[in-house]
Amino acid sequence: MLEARNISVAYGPIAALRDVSFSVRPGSVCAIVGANGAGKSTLMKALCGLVPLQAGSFHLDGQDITALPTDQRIAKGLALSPEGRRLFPELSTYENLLMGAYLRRDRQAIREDIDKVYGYFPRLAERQNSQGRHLSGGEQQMCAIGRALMSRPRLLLLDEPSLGLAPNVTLEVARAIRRISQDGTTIVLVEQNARLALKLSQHALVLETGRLVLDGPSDEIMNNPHVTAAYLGGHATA
Amino acid sequence: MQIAIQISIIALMSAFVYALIALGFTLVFGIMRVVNFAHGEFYMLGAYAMYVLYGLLGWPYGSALIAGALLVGAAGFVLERVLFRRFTGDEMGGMIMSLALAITLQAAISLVFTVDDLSVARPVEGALQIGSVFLALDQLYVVGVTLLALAAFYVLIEKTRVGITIRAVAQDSEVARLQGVRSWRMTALTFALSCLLAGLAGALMAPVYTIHPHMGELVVVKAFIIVVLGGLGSLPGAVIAALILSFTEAIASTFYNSTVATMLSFLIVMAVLTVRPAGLMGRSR
Amino acid sequence: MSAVLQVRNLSRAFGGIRAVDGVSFEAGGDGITGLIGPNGAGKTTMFNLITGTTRASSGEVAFQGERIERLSAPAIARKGLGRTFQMTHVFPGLSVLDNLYRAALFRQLPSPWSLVRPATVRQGRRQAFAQAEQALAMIGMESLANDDAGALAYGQQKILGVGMALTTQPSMLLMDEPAAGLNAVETDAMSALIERVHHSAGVSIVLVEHDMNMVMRLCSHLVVLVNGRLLASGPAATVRDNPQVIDAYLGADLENA
Amino acid sequence: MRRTDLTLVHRPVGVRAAELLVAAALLAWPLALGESRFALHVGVMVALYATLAMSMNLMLRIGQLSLAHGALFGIGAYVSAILTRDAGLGFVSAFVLAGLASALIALVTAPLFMRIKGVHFALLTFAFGEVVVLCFVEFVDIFGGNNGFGQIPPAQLLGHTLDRYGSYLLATTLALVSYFSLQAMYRRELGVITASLQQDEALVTASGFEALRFRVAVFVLSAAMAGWAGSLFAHYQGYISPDSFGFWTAVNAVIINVLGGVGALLGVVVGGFLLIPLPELLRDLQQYQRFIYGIVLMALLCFMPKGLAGLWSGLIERLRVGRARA
Repeated sequence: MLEARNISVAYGPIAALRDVSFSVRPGSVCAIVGANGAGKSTLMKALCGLVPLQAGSFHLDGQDITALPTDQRIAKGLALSPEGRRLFPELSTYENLLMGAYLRRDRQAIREDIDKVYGYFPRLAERQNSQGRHLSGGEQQMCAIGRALMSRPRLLLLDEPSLGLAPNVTLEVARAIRRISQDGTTIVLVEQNARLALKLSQHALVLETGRLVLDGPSDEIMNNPHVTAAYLGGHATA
Repeated sequence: MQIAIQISIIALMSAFVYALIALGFTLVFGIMRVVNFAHGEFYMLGAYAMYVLYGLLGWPYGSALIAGALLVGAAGFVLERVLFRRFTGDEMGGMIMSLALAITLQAAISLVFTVDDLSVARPVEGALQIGSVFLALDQLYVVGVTLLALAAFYVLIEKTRVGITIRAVAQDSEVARLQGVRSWRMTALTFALSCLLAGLAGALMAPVYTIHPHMGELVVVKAFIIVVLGGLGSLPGAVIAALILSFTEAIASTFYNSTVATMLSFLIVMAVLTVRPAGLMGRSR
Repeated sequence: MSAVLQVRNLSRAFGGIRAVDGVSFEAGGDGITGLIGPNGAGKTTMFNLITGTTRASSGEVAFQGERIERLSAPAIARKGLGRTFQMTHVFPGLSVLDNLYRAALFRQLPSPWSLVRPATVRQGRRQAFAQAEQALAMIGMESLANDDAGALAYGQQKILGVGMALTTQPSMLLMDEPAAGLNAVETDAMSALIERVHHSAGVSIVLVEHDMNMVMRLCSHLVVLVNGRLLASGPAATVRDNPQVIDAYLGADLENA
Repeated sequence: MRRTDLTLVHRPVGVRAAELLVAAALLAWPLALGESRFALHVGVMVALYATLAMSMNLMLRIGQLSLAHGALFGIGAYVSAILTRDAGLGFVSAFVLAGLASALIALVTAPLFMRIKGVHFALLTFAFGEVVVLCFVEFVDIFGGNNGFGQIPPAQLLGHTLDRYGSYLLATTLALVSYFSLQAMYRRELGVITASLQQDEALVTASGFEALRFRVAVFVLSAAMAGWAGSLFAHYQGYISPDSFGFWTAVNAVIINVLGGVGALLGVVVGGFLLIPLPELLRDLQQYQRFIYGIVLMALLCFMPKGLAGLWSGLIERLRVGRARA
């Protein structure tokens, strides 16, 4: 589905990602975990063409998308729910979802997909005319995920969907992510909440200061002492 | 009573015209972060387009009005590409460029049409009498057309796909790109739309007042006051502020003195800028 | 003994969101204090509140027994509370020594009035120069003194940033992610410098850092913020093994939530 | 001893001598070449607007584009005119007070104004400038309104009424003093601080520097310079009216800076030399003059964003590279 080869990104003199390679299998959920500043969000932005690559390439279904501008990558089936939600603050929930379908022209199907999003997140239906900035944190997150779904992506990128959410709301979002995955969308899930991400995913990558340090099945990584070490330090044996 | 109604019509007319101009001004600031000091010149260009098409070439009024507005919009589209796009993200550079453009456009018009006042024949003559109140028909006409244009603009911005996209780019252009929007296209479109509105206002006012190369200067100042009061980038704020300004002006200049009225509005602008830079109805980002 | 820095019930809201919510802690004295917490916990906001860059909605900050929460950022800096930044802040195009000299000069000639008195200016230049030399020695960059600061490796730029903060002769230094963006070797050099500043120069240090290996190496005390609130504080080993802290970092379990 | 950037205060003797020579030539040329009325008039205008542009340069150095400088120029002019014609003060005291009056206005407004940055500052000063000009229009008893304020006594020094050459000397002296003072300040701490503030205000503030107070002081100094230029303008012209002090006066001062390059004071003065005489020289082509002016300015913004100074340093750089290759 997605293949990243030797990705390096730098902000000026700071290397944010160094030689990261991985692949995502179709239909799976792939978790990317790691502490702050590990380069997770940079990876998402690089995938969408919002930050330039220093080296490396991305291939979507075998096709090289490295040189494409953002809008063409979206057209090829990528969609990102960005870190911090980033709803359009003065557009309504409905309009935010509509923006997600910007590249589509099939009115009827768009209408149906909005209903489908309301199916995943019933709370959004109740608030469809509220402006983005008036939604609660959880509702904003749901709307951001819904907006990303509206382009009918083949690969859905979720950047920190649990950030700043109360535990019960996190749970609601997590259940929706599981359903979206079961409905057939391939997902890359970036999370600081490692336990949650590892539970939701089949496959996981651990990033540490821009480097890929672990890559394997989620349940194995869950029990790897290196993961605890990446977060709390001191016990590292690697 | 009679005075009150006549003042109201004049105030409404200028409020709607100001609103058309201020909406474009604030839209451009919202999406491009450019304070366009040349905005008044597009109003002036609209008036001269009317002078040529309707006054000199004898086109029918309606076609001249529409063609004039479209011409000014097209000019805006080209100028955005040639002059303003290079200043994306540089507010000061864009502002200085707009000053240079204002000088150039005024001078160019002076070269072609001289600096003398010109006038355009009224499309409708006479007055409507209701009881003891006389209402000039051409003013009513302007009120009607501007109201129509404002409504069309409202529908465009609030209800259509393009309008939603324009607002989305203004609010967060990076995330708009993530939805597949090519934001430079929206920027060009917005600038053209803003110029079109100013041109339409100028074309409408051409028969009402005399036209001259500096007519845009005063108008851009009004737009500026309205936009600061309403909040830079805020559309409903601009309409409300336009109404407040026009009525205050009409009342103050009838009963007091227009200089004092203008001074007062600038003092309010200063107070708003120091206390709430985001404007009365805007929010700080 | 009263701590060098005391934060009591400090709060700050942006819009409706409480970035820092009723946090109290103390720092200073023996040992380095680490301020840790996941992304968005309010650590940088906390630094901005203490240094006067952002005004607190409510609460108190006392530095060396004196209330400072109403003072302006430069006034607080002149009291001896210095800071370093997450991203590098150096003047590219100037030499390493000139960078240090500038920072020292701002401290020596802090107001327009000091700039118009020739005698003050002369004395300020002399002292600034002496302090720049001193800081240069402390950060061990004597051999790079004439190099362009913008051309230094990123790690060296960050070390220079610490030197610039030292020229203001702080009694306490707040360091915002000194290891962010550094590689392992550079992180070691930074850790060594921080220890030197603390132990030899006697500067109290509060550290925000995500590199937990570095935090555990340097800090004797930890303060943990989560969602703007104080989750735990105390000796580093105790805090680290606190199950709540581990949860905050690894995230609550899906099944247990 | 290691070099720091402040050891650069002493420039080569040759450069300083050349500067003094040019300054002397500027003051003395009419003695050698004869007093051309036209040239002296242009000279006075260049000197006064160059001073105004230099006062604008101070503001641009701290990153704040002020559109109030036309008004501050006007305050100096009106205060000086009123004090001499109506209050019977001598020229010298009126001149001094005129600068102080503008400075005082700046001092009162600055604590509020200088908190506002970027475009909002430009808009705020624009509104302020308009209010000041409207005051000149409205309060007819004091300022003469739109009819203007006439019969301003010409400048007098040591009991002598200045003739045209005297006015030229005075205006040029003001410009030269402004130039050399600013040059000296920019080469010392003031320059270091303005440059640092532009690059990294957070760092400067974290070092304990009172950035806000510094900005206030710069605004006050800049206003005083504008006020003094305004005073000489009033006494030279003998008649002033509100439209000399509006928005476009401030814009012209900005444009001279854009042409010259904000980073180089000499460029600003040269910019004044190029722009101010244009209207006088192109009098026969008056209708084309503003058009050419606008076109040139737009081209400048597009292709030469660093102004003449940038062109100059780019040229030197290219020569250097060329020589290195050869």
